[in-house]
Amino acid sequence: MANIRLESVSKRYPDKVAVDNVSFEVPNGSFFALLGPSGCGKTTILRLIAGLERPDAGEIALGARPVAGRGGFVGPEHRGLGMVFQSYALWPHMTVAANIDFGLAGRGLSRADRRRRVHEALDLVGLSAEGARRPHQLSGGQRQRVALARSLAVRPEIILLDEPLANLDAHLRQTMLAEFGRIHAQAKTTFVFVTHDQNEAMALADQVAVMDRGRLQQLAPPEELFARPASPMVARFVGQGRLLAGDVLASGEGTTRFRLDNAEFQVEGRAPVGPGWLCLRARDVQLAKGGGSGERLNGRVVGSRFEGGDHRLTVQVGETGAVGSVDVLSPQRGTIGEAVCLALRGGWVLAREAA
Amino acid sequence: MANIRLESVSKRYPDKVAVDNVSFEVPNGSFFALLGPSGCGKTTILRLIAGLERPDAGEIALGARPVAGRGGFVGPEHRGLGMVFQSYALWPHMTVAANIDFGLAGRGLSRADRRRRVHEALDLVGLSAEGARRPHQLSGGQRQRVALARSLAVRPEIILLDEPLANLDAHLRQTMLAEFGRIHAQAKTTFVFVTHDQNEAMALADQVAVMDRGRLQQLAPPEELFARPASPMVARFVGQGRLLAGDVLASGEGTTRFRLDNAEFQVEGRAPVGPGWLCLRARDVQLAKGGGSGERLNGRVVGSRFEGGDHRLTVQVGETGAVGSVDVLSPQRGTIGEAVCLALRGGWVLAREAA
Amino acid sequence: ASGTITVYTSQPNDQMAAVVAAFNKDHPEITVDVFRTGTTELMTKLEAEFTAGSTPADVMLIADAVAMTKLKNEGRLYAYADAPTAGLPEAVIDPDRTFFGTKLITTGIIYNTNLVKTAPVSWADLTAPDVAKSLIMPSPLYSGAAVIHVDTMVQQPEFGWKYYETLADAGAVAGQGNGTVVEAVARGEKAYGIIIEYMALNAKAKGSPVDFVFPKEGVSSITQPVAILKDSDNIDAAKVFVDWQIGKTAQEQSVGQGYFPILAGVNPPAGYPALDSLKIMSADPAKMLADDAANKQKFADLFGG
Amino acid sequence: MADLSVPRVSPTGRQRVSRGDEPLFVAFLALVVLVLAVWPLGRLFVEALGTGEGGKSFGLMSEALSSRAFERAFWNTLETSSASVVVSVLLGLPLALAISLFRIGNRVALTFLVLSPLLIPSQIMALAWIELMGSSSPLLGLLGFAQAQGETNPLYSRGGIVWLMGIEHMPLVFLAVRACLTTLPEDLIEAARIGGAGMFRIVTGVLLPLAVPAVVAGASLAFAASVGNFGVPALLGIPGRYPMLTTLIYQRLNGFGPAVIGQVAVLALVLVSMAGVALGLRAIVLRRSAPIDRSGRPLAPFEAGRFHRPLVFALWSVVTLLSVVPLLALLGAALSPAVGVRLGLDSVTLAGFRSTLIDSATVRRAFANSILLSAGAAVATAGIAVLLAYFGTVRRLMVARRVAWFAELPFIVPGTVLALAYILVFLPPLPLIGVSIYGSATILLLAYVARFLALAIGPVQTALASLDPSLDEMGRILGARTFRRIARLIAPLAAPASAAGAILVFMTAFNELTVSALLWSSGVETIGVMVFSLQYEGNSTAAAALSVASIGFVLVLALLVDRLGNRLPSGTLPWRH
Ligand SMILES: Nc1ncnc2c1ncn2[C@@H]1O[C@H](COP(=O)(O)OP(=O)(O)OP(=O)(O)O)[C@@H](O)[C@H]1O
Ligand SMILES: Nc1ncnc2c1ncn2[C@@H]1O[C@H](COP(=O)(O)OP(=O)(O)OP(=O)(O)O)[C@@H](O)[C@H]1O
Ligand SMILES: [Mg+2]
Ligand SMILES: [Mg+2]
Repeated sequence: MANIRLESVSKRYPDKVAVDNVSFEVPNGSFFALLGPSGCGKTTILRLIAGLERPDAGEIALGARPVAGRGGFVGPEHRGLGMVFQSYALWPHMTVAANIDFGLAGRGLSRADRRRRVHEALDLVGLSAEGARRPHQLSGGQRQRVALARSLAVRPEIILLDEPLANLDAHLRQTMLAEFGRIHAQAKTTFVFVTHDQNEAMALADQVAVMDRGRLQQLAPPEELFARPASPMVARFVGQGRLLAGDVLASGEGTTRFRLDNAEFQVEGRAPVGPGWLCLRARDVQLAKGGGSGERLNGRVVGSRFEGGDHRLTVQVGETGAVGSVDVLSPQRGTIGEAVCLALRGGWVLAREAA
Repeated sequence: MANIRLESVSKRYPDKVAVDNVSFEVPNGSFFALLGPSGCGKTTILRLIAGLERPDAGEIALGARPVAGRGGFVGPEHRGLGMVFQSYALWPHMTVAANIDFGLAGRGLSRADRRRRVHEALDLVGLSAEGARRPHQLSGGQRQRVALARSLAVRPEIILLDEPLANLDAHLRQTMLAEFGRIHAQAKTTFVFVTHDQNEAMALADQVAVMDRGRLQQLAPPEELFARPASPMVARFVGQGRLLAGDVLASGEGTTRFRLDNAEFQVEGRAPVGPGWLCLRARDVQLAKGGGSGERLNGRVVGSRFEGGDHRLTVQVGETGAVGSVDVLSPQRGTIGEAVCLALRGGWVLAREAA
Repeated sequence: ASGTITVYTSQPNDQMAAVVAAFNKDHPEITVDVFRTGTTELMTKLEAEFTAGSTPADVMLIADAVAMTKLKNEGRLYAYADAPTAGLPEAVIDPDRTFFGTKLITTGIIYNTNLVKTAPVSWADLTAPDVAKSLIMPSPLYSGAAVIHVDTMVQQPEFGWKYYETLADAGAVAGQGNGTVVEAVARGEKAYGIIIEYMALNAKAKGSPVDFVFPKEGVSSITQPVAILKDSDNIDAAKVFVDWQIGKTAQEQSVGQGYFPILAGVNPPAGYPALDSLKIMSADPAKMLADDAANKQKFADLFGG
Repeated sequence: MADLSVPRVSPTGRQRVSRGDEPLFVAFLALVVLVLAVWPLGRLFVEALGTGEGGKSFGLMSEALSSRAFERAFWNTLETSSASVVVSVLLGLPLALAISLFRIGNRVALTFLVLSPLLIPSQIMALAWIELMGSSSPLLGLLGFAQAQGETNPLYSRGGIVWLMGIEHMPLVFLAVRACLTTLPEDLIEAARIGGAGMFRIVTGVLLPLAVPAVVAGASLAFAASVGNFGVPALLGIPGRYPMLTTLIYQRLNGFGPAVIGQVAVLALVLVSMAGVALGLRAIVLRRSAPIDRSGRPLAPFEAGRFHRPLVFALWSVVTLLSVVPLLALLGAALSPAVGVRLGLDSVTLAGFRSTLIDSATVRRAFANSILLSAGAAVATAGIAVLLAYFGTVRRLMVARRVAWFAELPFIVPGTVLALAYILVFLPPLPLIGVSIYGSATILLLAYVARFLALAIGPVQTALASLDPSLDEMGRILGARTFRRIARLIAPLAAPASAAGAILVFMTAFNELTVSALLWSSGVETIGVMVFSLQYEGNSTAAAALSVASIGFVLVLALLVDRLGNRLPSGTLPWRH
């Protein structure tokens, strides 16, 4: 019953349009991620859903109930949501346990039930020992976990999470993600989830909405987003894609013939004949022995960096740098300036507005 | 001249030992990462270096100058450092530009110079348009960037950064990391860098100090940390390593014979004969077609999650779960319960205290 | 004589300003600085100044002869033997010539003309329960004039402390100074008050619904003495001021301000009874001084203030 | 950072000393407080230790403390002051909450009226209430509660004293709470709303607890002010035969004689220890208050929705009762030809105004003096308060906390006592300089600063106690010296609180009576003294006219400052958002 619907919602600040005519629907019990660069309006959308901001235009509905727009406005206290603030917003005068307990009061729970729930929530985030402390006595990540526990404890139908894992280490992040999954599976809670971290979004979400400068760029399941980005922005943002400028020579049936720096390739994509981008992730290319032609690219190493046990080399394609550069993984550290040859294993072609 | 030296430094809070007898040295002009789970004492160490806390025991020196310990105490205003706080600590009553300018005053810079530097710093973090705003008008990530710009603008010899990138998206993160690298290379600034994100630490640091519960666990360059973790904690924390319990049968010359769930392997490691851990990262294993023996492991898929274009399957090794589980990457989504066979490509053996 | 003298006084500001102006018309060479406040504060300030070493005051002009006598006994006052006292009644002059009365202020009864049908004529009328219940008086703890009045009343055989006990039992209250009394009565909050005459008559003249009675048993009288402090660093100028105060000009001016004059040959203000038709209750100054502390204590015990 | 060739900045300063210039600042503050408070009061208290009539050591003390009168006054003072603090909190806290939390019109007018009890002299306030409660009360008459003619007014009682002191000190609580609320970050409220909390729970569960330190700070000031209040006990307590310590002190002063100062000093010591307990309590609460990250969006007022009308109605009713009625009474008195004359169109006169404002050069001078002295005291106390609070609560220097404690003493003793102490030490020429400031405006200024430091320190300490320390730490990291950090970081962050303090000081000093009564001299008359003199002489029309003029004057001043409001850090002016 509690799906979320935004219709042509806009929100302006005096000197900035934070959300620009955004429409989407979050299905019931889904796991929905809002992904985008810093300042693109993710927090603002979350605040609009929560009822902490009123839209300047458009409508918002929760389930069948319009909560903002023409039909009046329902305040956050009547929307029955949970929310984790980016700033945590812990009450400094309360202990950790009291912070969590606050939302449980007035819900007809017995005292013992409340205590148990607080306890469970603390356990969940690994802070059982810190219940009696006050927020200023906690480390940054611990504070974030308290904020998380506070909103999970009330078990709302919709939980809004604003960068809930930004200050947590990989291990805790896994634990929390798993816990979200569990809650989601058990209670069919709808999760709306703001993040700038595409891995986080991809790992868990059914649907990912990619935003840029207040606009919705693409709304798709993670795999599609990854494999078939709808715009250059999405291609760049998701999976650290690199874009190479070239030309689409022929197009049809989800595949294109693409010319890049004197070489031609058959690559998946949906773009008309004309200028085009070839989007390549590190996993789409491989170092190939020896120079060559056909499905090969020549380039020069311009950067190298250790990552996840491999070295990520940045390779400038072509001689001039006009085409662009791509990343490739290599077991060895790269030498800057070294000439390399890359073999293509995948890729995605997008239309390019001629410069 | 500005290397940093900690000698047996401890810091206690009334009910907690936050830093426990930690010693290390940060060489001049190096890029030093403090890595560890939430609450392990990273921020506290940074505050000790900055002079915001006094150690309860031990000594700290910056360059040749003792700054804390027996020889008195030098306040933060005389240590000449830069710092980015985990909580940003932006001054709410000043505009973004004024926040950055504050540290530049009183350093003999001309008004024009100061303006230029503020401008450059804003440019750097992509906030040129927001100089006249106040912190509460910024998004979370934008605030973090202001904090970053503020400490970079003064160009100190040592910069302490507390989770400086936690709220930035991958793209900005790359930009900032590259900028750190550039400043570091040009000005030989010493960077000390707190993070819970091993990728961040690995990508940039010369040296990584891994902490756990106030103690220093291992201090090593990233590659060594990854390849040869000194303790099970480090193995788990770095590169999402999974540990499988088994026995070291023979050991010598950096390689061991290891028995695991009825199979025996030759694996790198430095552990005496006896109980041992086999540490495996996703990149150390591969799905192998068909069951088998020798350098193979049999298991069962217990989880699957989309990550970076691949699916990361969690596989329980053996029948009972007593041995442990490992992650493996697969191009296809895994089916829970499916039996799989894994081939080993690497790994590392550690001593295990018998349970 | 020239220079500056500082006068400590409890006389109202605007009156004092007029006095200084008139004085300067005759003696432009002398600058007069005035410090005005209630008698109690004045004496406190003086005491603190003595403790600290010295006082800037040269001349005292206060209502409370008891306080003045105390100062004299402490040796603070200058004996001005050759003061021009001709025409002054001996009763207002200190035998040691340290202070001299400057005018006569009497204390009588004020009542609210809206509330009171039959005006009281005597002190005894105030003891009627209905009257006493609605009576207010100034407290000797705040007002120098009230000190003299209470000390005088208790010396009268027909009144004594019994008189005050009766009042207190019936519900009469004490305010602070005379100002509180006229305020309370004029507003109709209290129907009767004990007060110095000029304040009541001034209020009546301005239109307040009050009237004043000189009780038939007599009135207490205050002489508003002036004195020179021994430590004064400008005794000569101070003498000029004192001379002027007890001279004709000053006396005529104070009549204009609503005071009975003290100098023979100066007529009382219009509407005031002739001075010799007034019965003034006598009181022994020495006894007043001796009993002063005890009287204040007793009053405080009765009226709480 | 495109260009790294610009010479890099090296660490500032070369000292090995940790504290840098802090000891200098603290020493300076200690000196200021020593001269302003410790030395004069200490000198006075030495008198208290003198021998009594019996010649025993501490004889004075035991004599003064063993009397029945003392015991009665002591308990009365304790009871009445505590009860009046309750009244102040019950009035000031809801007013502050309502005006801070809800979007309502006429905020400036409301705030000014709420603060006006500071400006209306006690006696005027008392008279207005006496009228209101008395036999001819128009209000009670309407309700049918009016008393029979000639009955003793119920205000002449303990209850009356409690009520009036409660009103008089309500602004202390109001301003402290308001300064705290305006800077609270909004997300704390939002989190509660998300949690489903309604207005009531938000107020009781989040706002009130967060405001507790401010309430305690305001209440402890109100307590100290009540304990040392002379005006109300004198006006109501004397006719009501209800002695308090301050009136007892006055009685003792009246005894006049060498031992008087000692006796008074003993009683003053008692007052100091009473208020000292309250201040100690406050210190404990402050120490427990948690730092608040205020970098988020500050609290914006809510729409009250369907409660808007009742709220506005309630607010204006309270303010009318507390401020408008007394003001009208005052205005009525100022316009009538003489006390007790029924005011009608035909009897209205501006004579009172003419005689005080136009005819008297002294009054005009008193205006100028009062403005300069109060403004000077307001600025000086706010400055000292910021310094003391910074070193005490942010830097946590023990010495600074001690110094702050001493700085509050002059507020607790009755004004007369402070003035006595000042005469004792400042009459002789000052050491080193050889000049005496006695009889000049300087001594009044010093006395005002000393007397009202407590008013300024309280709110600032509360604000800084909840300041996120990293804001100052960041300044230190960037190498900013103490002075610069205070000027650029701490002072603006504490601006709402220090402005609240400065406003309190200005308004209170403008009407100050008891200290000025002994310390003014010709040429440096003050408004408070003038009003009181006029009243004392029975010229209450003129007194009222002067009061009205001074209130009008402060109002104009407030409006002028409001014009500057845009340039001040947000939340500085208590009537703005
Ligand atoms: N003021 C304090 N009082 C008591 N305990 C504290 C205080 N500050 C920190 N701690 C505790 O000290 C430990 C170390 O804190 P620290 O802030 O250094 O952690 P951290 O490694 O930075 O963690 P995170 O990644 O979560 O920020 C934590 O367990 C924390 O709860
Ligand atoms: N109160 C405000 N006044 C003016 N502009 C604002 C205000 N709050 C936010 N903005 C602007 O609106 C834009 C969107 O802000 P929002 O907080 O939604 O970003 P975000 O996507 O959550 O970013 P981040 O990942 O950095 O938190 C930003 O550019 C921000 O500067
Ligand atoms: Mg955000
Ligand atoms: Mg931390």
